[in-house]
Amino acid sequence: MIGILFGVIVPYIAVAIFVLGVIYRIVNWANSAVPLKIPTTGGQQKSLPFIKRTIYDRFDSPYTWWETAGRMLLEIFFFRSLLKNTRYYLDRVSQKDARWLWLFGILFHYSLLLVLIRHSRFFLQPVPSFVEMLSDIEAFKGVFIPQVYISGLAIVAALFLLWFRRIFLSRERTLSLPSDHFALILLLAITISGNLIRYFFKANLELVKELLANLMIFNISKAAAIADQIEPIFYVHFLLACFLLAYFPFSKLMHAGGVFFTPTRNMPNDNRARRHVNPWDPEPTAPIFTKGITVAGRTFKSKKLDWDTYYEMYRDQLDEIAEGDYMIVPEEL
Amino acid sequence: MYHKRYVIPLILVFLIGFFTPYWYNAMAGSFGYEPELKKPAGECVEDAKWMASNHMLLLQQWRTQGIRSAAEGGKIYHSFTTGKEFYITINDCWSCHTDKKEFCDQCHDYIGIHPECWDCHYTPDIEKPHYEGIDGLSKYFS
Amino acid sequence: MAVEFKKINGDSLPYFALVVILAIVTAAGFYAYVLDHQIAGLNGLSNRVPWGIVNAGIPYFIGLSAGSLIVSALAGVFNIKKYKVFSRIAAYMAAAWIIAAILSIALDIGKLYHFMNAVRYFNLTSIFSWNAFLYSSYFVICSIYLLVQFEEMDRATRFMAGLAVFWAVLVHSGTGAIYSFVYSKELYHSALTPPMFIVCAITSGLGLLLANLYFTFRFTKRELDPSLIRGLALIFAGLMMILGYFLAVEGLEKGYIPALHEAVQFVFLNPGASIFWSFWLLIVFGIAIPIIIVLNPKTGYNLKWISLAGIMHAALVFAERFYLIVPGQVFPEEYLPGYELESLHTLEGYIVSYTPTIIEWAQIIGLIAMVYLIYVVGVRIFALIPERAVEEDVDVEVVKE
Amino acid sequence: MMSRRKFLILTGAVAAGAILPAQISAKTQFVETAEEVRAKRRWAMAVDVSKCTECVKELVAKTGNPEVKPPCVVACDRENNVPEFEDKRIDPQWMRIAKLKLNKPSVNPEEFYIPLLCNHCEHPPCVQVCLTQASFQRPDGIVVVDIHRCIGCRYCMIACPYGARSFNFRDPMEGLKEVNPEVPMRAEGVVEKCTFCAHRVDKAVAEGKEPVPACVEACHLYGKGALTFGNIKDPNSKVSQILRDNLAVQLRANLGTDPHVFYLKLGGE
Amino acid sequence: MEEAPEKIEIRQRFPSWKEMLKPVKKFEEGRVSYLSLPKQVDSEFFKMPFGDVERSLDDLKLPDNWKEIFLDAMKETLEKNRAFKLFMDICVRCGACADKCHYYIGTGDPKNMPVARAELIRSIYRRYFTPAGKIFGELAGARELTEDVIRELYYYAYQCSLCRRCSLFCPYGIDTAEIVWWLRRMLSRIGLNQRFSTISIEASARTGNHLGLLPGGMAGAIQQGLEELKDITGFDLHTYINKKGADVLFVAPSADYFATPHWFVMLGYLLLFNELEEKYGITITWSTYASEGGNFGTFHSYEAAQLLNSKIYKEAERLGVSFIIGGECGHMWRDKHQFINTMNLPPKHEEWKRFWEDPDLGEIAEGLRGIRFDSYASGEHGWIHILEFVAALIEHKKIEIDKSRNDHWVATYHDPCNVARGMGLIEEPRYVLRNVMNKFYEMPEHTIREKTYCCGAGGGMLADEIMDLRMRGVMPRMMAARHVFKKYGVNILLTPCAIDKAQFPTALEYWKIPIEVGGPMEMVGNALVLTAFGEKPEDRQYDLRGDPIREGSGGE
Repeated sequence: MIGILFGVIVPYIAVAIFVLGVIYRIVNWANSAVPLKIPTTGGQQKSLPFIKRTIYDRFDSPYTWWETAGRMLLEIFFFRSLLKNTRYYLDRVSQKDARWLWLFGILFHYSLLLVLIRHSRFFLQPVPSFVEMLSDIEAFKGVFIPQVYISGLAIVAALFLLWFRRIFLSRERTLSLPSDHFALILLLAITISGNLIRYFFKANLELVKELLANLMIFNISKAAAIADQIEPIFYVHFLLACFLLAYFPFSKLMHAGGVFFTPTRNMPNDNRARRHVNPWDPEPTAPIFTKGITVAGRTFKSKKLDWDTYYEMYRDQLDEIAEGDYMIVPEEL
Repeated sequence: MYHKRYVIPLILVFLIGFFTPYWYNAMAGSFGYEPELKKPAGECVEDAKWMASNHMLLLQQWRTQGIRSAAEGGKIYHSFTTGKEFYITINDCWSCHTDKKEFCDQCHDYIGIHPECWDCHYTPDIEKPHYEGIDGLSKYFS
Repeated sequence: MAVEFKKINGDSLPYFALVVILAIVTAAGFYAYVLDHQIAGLNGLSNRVPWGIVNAGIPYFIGLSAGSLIVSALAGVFNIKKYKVFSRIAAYMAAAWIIAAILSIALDIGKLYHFMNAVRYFNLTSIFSWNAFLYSSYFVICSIYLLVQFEEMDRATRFMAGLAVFWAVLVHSGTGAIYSFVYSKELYHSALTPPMFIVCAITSGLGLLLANLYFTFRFTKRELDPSLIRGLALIFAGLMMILGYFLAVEGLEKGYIPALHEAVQFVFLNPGASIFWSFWLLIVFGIAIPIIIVLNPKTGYNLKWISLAGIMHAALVFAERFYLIVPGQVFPEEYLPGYELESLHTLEGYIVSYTPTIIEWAQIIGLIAMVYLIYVVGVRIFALIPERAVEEDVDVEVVKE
Repeated sequence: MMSRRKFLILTGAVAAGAILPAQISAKTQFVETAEEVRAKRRWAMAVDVSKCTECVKELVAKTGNPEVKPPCVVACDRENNVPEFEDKRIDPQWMRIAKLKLNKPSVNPEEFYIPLLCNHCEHPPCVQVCLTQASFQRPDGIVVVDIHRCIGCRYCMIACPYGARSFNFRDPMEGLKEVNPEVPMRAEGVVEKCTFCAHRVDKAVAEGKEPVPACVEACHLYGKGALTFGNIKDPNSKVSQILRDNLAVQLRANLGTDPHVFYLKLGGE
Repeated sequence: MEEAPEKIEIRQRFPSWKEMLKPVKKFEEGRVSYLSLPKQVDSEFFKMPFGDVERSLDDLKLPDNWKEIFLDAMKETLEKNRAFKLFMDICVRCGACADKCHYYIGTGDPKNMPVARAELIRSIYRRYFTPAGKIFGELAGARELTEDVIRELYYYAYQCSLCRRCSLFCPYGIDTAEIVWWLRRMLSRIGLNQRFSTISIEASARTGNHLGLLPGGMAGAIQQGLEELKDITGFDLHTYINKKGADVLFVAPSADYFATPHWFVMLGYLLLFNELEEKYGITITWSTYASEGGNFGTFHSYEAAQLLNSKIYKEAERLGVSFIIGGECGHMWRDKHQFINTMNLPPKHEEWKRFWEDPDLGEIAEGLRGIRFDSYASGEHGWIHILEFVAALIEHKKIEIDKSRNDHWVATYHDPCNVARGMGLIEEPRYVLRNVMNKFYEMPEHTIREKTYCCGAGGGMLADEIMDLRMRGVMPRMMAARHVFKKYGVNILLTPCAIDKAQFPTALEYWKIPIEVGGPMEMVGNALVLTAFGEKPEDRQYDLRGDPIREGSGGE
């Protein structure tokens, strides 16, 4: 019974929620308009030819599609903005680098990447050689049996470091909501239980892979039979991971997808070379206020100050300027 | 939906990435593949199910005792699951598991783990002729 | 006016070119390592001479590291304010060189991925084992020392400076002991080696640092006061004399033992072997000429000449490491005194030649390039170099306090 | 089929599982402790140099090859899977023959041949210096390299006064012609040396027999019987008797390592 | 900080997350902006919803169904602006932005951290727009929308100067300015507007500029400038206003017509224009209709920004100019760079089209051939920053500069936040300054360029009633200014931003730093040799402030 429930039903539901949820979120974001081109420029714009732009400027204030893509990639793979992190001291003139957050973030995310790549051995048949190579490189092959994977330990360390930030730094403590702690605790629980399986309570990994292989081809009766044979400790890890999958699309963890959509980063700083069209005001012949805005059934309409209105209002003064042939000269004293 | 040009490929990349096992296994033609172990004859030092999960610990223990102990008592292994005693020698496992390819490699390939044991250790698959003992050396001195 | 440390801009073409060149050389070094381990016979090692120049890199880099660190700590420990301007750059170099030292161990050992065994099965009686611990802790101490400097925590800086100097002495004695405690090789066995190591470390590190400072300040177009360098150069010359003294004492002591006459002759008086050259080049170009350069009033105040002396000495200290490590292995041991022994199947009983191959040199040069890569990238990321290093500036601060 | 109850208690079995590996060793009771072994057994070898010289000279004369390998060396190589490479500089050797000549030809111009092998010192410098405790001394005195732990730093080679150790610069598999399953082959990048045929010794002890290393057996079978192996803690063993009756020389005895390969009849009868 | 005023006391508080969800009831004195009066937001030219009643923070007088209106506005915002929606969703509260905000550094108020400021509205978003917030409520960081919350939203929405410094350091580029901007828009839908910015918006909507200057007043101000220049240079200079058929339209922030450090900048403009006209025959005209470059609408809402900036392209079309030069102003350039051509249809007349097909100044005045604006080549924008323009003139040696005329100034340069982070104009001003003066020093690295600190008065924060907040917000910038003052003896702080020029004199006095404030164009004006009028480099005796030039610099 438990095997069927935890080994078959739960993962199916979790995967369904994850896939549909992520797509829903992406589509949901894509459904909102981008009214303005608002990149945050972190460097010199492309301007007159004699104004030098360094390579950093190219990525911080991109002008072309490629530079923008470069900026996004640097952001995604190296967390470049966090790398600029500094800390302000009240009692000193200078600011200091404070890149701990970047370090912990990089440590966590890259460990996670390695851990995920290593887990692909449970899904892929035959196991790709690069997966084995990566595992061998990060493990002290032959020293410990079973092999000790650095990424598996580093991810726990990084999560603890990230969590300690939230617990011990007063500013971070103020900012952190229960959901922030929850996400970290959930990840900690998954990684720690994974490490426990690895080093202390062994589970039969061959059966695990068989279970997953059967789940993939919807061979449910076989999967259920296999699921019953697997050691219970495996289900602690597996269930938590399934929960994470289901939780992912509806939490802040979705920043993984959101980072692609950030208008302040994914737009080139080429406003003067290419016009951006606001989808909900594509032909702004007149300001919206002068067309009127409707709030709670009432319409508020401002009067439009076009040249004619303006001329009517200040006719005498404008005429006086016109009399001087639109030229101002110092008054003769 | 705006920016379909970017969003749809993004969704596709996500789907392709997430469902890698499907296309990968389809390309490899290995859907539902399960390794088949050749059941060895004879009795194992530990219970088979325990061995499936824990054999690496046993082997480590086995090798440490085998190398590091000079006293014959130090070379006696007490089975964790059956309680029996075994005298440790280097090639015990091969006495029952006669085929590395059909036994060890099945699971190891399946899970993608390749321990370095056989970099040095003898396996029945090794292609070199066997040493025949001191008596066989006469050919060098005739 | 207080000393202000500032990053370099690092967006000029020469800068990027330098980074790229260093990166290529570093990569070549690591590629040489890969080749060395994949194809047998590319290095000059043998069962009789198992330690070559890659191993000599360990004491060499460690020495450069300590020399740097001690300059850095001068400001902290002895409260010499004027050297505070160099304290960050020196501590950073120290950390970079220790990485090179640890890596040269890594490149040297046969089964790199088993290195964790040294932690898991720590052997209390092995000096090498202790050194592995000392090196890694030394790196940590260097990093913390650097960190407290960045954070301008003055008391912690002084404490860490003291600790770092203490640790540097420990690390050096330890490294010297790796070789000198080997009692089975008479040319190794010596109580003078550990102290000589410390002196040699300081001179080589200091020498390279002098050149380093000169070139860094020159390329970043910042102001460097020759009188600050002059002070360091005098320390440099003094310590080189002590080093020369140590070398003389040791050589004479070895020569005094009848059993070693042959070996000593082989080492010091046999121009056919590289060992002879490594020793005498060190004495002449590595010690004598640099001392003359520094003490000669015509050249001793000139930053260019001082940095030349520094580079000469630092480069030839590598020869000293070679002279320390190789002769003991090359010259055969006497298994049974009174008998001449020749092995039928191995090289025992013969003088074995050891000539470092290009693959080994590439690894050492790659590591040096790596250190400078770390340095060049570091000055861009961290505020290491003072905006200007002028003595008056520093003095004003002393008066104020 | 797993019951619900079992699943629940297994969550509590975390503690039990954690000590699983420990349990394996905890249950192993030593019928014979290390101290007892230390008191009872110490293996040593005695070499009769005159017989050895006789044997090698005969072989050299017969084959005309000055670098001929006598039976003991061949047996050692085959028994212990010691690879053979052309290049003398990197060819691993566990046992090899050296030619000795007295410094004073006027006294004795004759050449002697002795086997060189690991001396299994009482105070082995290699064990002192090993970073990882890969080289260690068994309670019965045999010094062994645990190649699972060796990291290939070669410090032991520097420290060994007898040049007994070889480094695997190449994959030994390439230099092997035949394989002895009883002894593991070594990998590239580790150090190896003579073990006094520890596998034979252990097997013999377990069976209650007198242990004989391969070289000794071959020496008696094909050679002149110059080698004798045995337990010097046992006053009745053959080795003890020989050492009692002859003046034995240890190599580099002045270092205080107390080697346990003894050379007898050095310089003739 | 030996000389820092004693009176500033920064009280840092770190309440629990639960407390952070509770609305602040007690507002600090000197940090609350006044609410708009009916005459500002219920005027003919600027009619905002429910603007007809006079409100105070104690009595908000919200419309009956305010909750519904607010949530509707929020829903609309979520659909209309992806940035807002995304920023609601993806913040992980890492805290990287926290100490990047000058208001947080200055006040220590935890809700002034950019993340916490965004969290104020994010908690509402969670409560009403996400399932987790609906189910778990406070545990998910969600809270009910009450009148107290509205009050708090207003309080903190108007403690942000929209400088985008937080956005630079955020790993996801979350731009709190964007959130606050749209939050202010939502608040305006239930009748809550800030008085200071709506005064200017209303004036600008009515007269074309924030100060409410009528055409005659503006002409008079410029005329007075010309008179002053006559005293200084001795030449009869002139300029154009509303001139049809001019080549270029020049738009400056209206403060330049009157306010004090701004004034010298305007003199600089006038000198440059005269030299160019005399030498190359390029005519540059001012306009009374489009007399305002600044746009306080960008502090209020999308629509208000559009209302104010819609005039300029119209005027360009009417006058038939080829392109537009913009003056020294900060937020104006956020508006002119990133907003204006999206919010309006660019001009389509012939001269304009012809110029932007081949954007070479030689098309207008043969003598200027070679100065090309290819990077901005688009008939759909057409704005050039005055400093870009001057930089190009200097680079091509089209104007003669006498650097030594500025030797009595030791200058440093403050990057206005919007120009640095909303446009990327960083090197051009420096290029100009290095070329027009000898003594130019940078402030510490982390306070300049894209990392520049705000003056603490942008985004509608220049109101006098929030003086406490302003002085706290400007603190980091003042610390940096004091640093260079002590180190290099800097005596003028240059900044091409009208609001900075208004804020800094007050702030420098408050922080007791005895340096002046000015704009780069003033330095250009000082150094510019009017060769077309026959001026020699040594002729000029007085700088634009009327101080003797070579006194105390040449001799010593």
